[in-house]
Amino acid sequence: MIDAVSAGLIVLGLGFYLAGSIGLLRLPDLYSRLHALTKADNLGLGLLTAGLALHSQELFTIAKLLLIWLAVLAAGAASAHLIARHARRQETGR
Amino acid sequence: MNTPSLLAFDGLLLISIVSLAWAALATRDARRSVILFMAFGLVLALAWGRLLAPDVALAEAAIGAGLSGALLLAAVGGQQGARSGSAQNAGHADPQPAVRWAVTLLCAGVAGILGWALLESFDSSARDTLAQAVAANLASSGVSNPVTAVLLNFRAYDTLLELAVLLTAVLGIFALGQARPGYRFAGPVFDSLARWLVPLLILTAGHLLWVGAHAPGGAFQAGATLAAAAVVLRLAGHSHIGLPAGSVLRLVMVAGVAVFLLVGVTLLALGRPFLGYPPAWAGTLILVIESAAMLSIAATLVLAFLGGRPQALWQATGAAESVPPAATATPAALPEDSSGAATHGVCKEEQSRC
Amino acid sequence: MLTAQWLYGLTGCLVVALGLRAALLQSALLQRIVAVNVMGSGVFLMLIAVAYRGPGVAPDPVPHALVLTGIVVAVSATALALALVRRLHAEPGDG
Amino acid sequence: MSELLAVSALILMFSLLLGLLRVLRGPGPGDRMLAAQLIGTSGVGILLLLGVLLEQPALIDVALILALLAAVAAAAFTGQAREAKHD
Repeated sequence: MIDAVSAGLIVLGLGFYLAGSIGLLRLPDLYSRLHALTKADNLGLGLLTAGLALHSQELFTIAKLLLIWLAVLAAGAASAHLIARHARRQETGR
Repeated sequence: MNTPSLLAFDGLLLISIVSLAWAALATRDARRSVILFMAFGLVLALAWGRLLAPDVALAEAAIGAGLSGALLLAAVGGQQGARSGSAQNAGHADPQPAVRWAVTLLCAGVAGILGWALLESFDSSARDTLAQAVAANLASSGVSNPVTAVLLNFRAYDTLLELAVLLTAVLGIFALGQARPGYRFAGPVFDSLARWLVPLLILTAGHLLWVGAHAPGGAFQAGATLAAAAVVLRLAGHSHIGLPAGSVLRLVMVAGVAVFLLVGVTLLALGRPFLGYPPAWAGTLILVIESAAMLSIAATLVLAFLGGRPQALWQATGAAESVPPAATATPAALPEDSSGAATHGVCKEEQSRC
Repeated sequence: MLTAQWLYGLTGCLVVALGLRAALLQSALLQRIVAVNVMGSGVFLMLIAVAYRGPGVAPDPVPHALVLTGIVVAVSATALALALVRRLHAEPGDG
Repeated sequence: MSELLAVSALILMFSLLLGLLRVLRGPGPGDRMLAAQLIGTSGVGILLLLGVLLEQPALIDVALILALLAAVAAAAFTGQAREAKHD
């Protein structure tokens, strides 16, 4: 039962990863590509870590998995912000 | 386990390694080359994980993602700032097609010889002797992680000399001038991220140092992670990045080599071979040496990232000679406290830039 | 027998050759530094491939230790080289 | 289960390769940086899967370090660009 749930979560996560990558390739400009990365990718990793955490016996490992997800989430948001601001500044020539 | 999907995984991984290496080297745009090189490092970390080398993967992750990328990107920024650099490079003509072909042939030859030697070594019967020697003596090394045993016990000479090499590189960098001017405040978003990243990185470094005895980790990985924490602070625009000032910094820089030598010479005086730890003490001695080495590695990597003599080293020593002791106490006391000193540093930096 | 070790090892050789070629042909100093780093990574890949003994078998720790120290030395050498480049470009009267 | 993990790692590697295409294509440095970010996230996922698949729990630590340092590249990139402009 747990195996099936975990497998389902992992597969769902992979779907978001792929959606993110395809979005990154297909979307027309930088700003819309930011969307693809920050939404789908982080959800993908979240589902993946949830799926793997179900398998783990150790609490420490589960905590690390959660921390990894949170760190990537925060880093994704921060770098999307930095890249977007950088791009806008370049455009407006500030 | 050797499933077709794992083989296909290997194939895709190797394609990305080669294409990133090729693309990073083919471009004339320095910044593009550096971004591609950073991605190359990340993909390599996956390869180390795949080939069951987690110790190496840890070091590659901390150094590739934290240090060398920031280092190279800063160098690109400096080069684009000083336009003279690119003008000077443009002065060199491209090599002639004949030369290019000759060099390409030469490199193909080198690759061929290397490949032949590699395939020979896979078949060689001597290939396992070292691994067996390590496995046979692991019990008496004081640690159960074989990589740590090799680094800190069986081949401790190498590691001692490597720490000396790191020190020499930093002294060379010091000789070339002052540190790069600091980064500007990266904005509230990255700053608040840095505020919780830095403590986590320091914790991770401590964790890696401790588990190094029985699991992947150790002084190098911990030192690189600690150095990455300082890089994060620096990128957020803080002028105090955890480096102590003046003579304390000098002490931290040499701590690794000094403790290593001290242990070696003490053992020599007690009638044992140089760095030949008594098995009962080996675990403790390794932990002591590794702790000192971690601090030295972190300090030297941060100083290398700064790219010159830091202001702290200068001001504190200069002040010690000319200013009364009361004034010198402040700069030495400040940097250890990361949160309070850091905010102070931001304000100072902002003011001086405005 | 073990496909993975020679796949990765031969890729290492190829990466060394790519790095060497760029180090010899590139005129920009920064790209040369990147090229030398790529070359070093190729050597690391070869060493780790030599250490590999297949899935589920403990690999040879000695090349791992060598590569570990190599990575740290490479980054400090890179920093020294970059500092030299910076100094070179900062020299007055150079344009 | 291990077959699922191996196939998942393969799919993530494929997703990483797609990101790589964007790194190579650009067109701007911002696009490359963004794609490098995606490669990082895929890499974290791959390391977690390999850690279970190859029974190397330490790969979680590698993923943790990569995750903690994921924003460094973007900060260094935008930081140096502004520094260059300032000069």
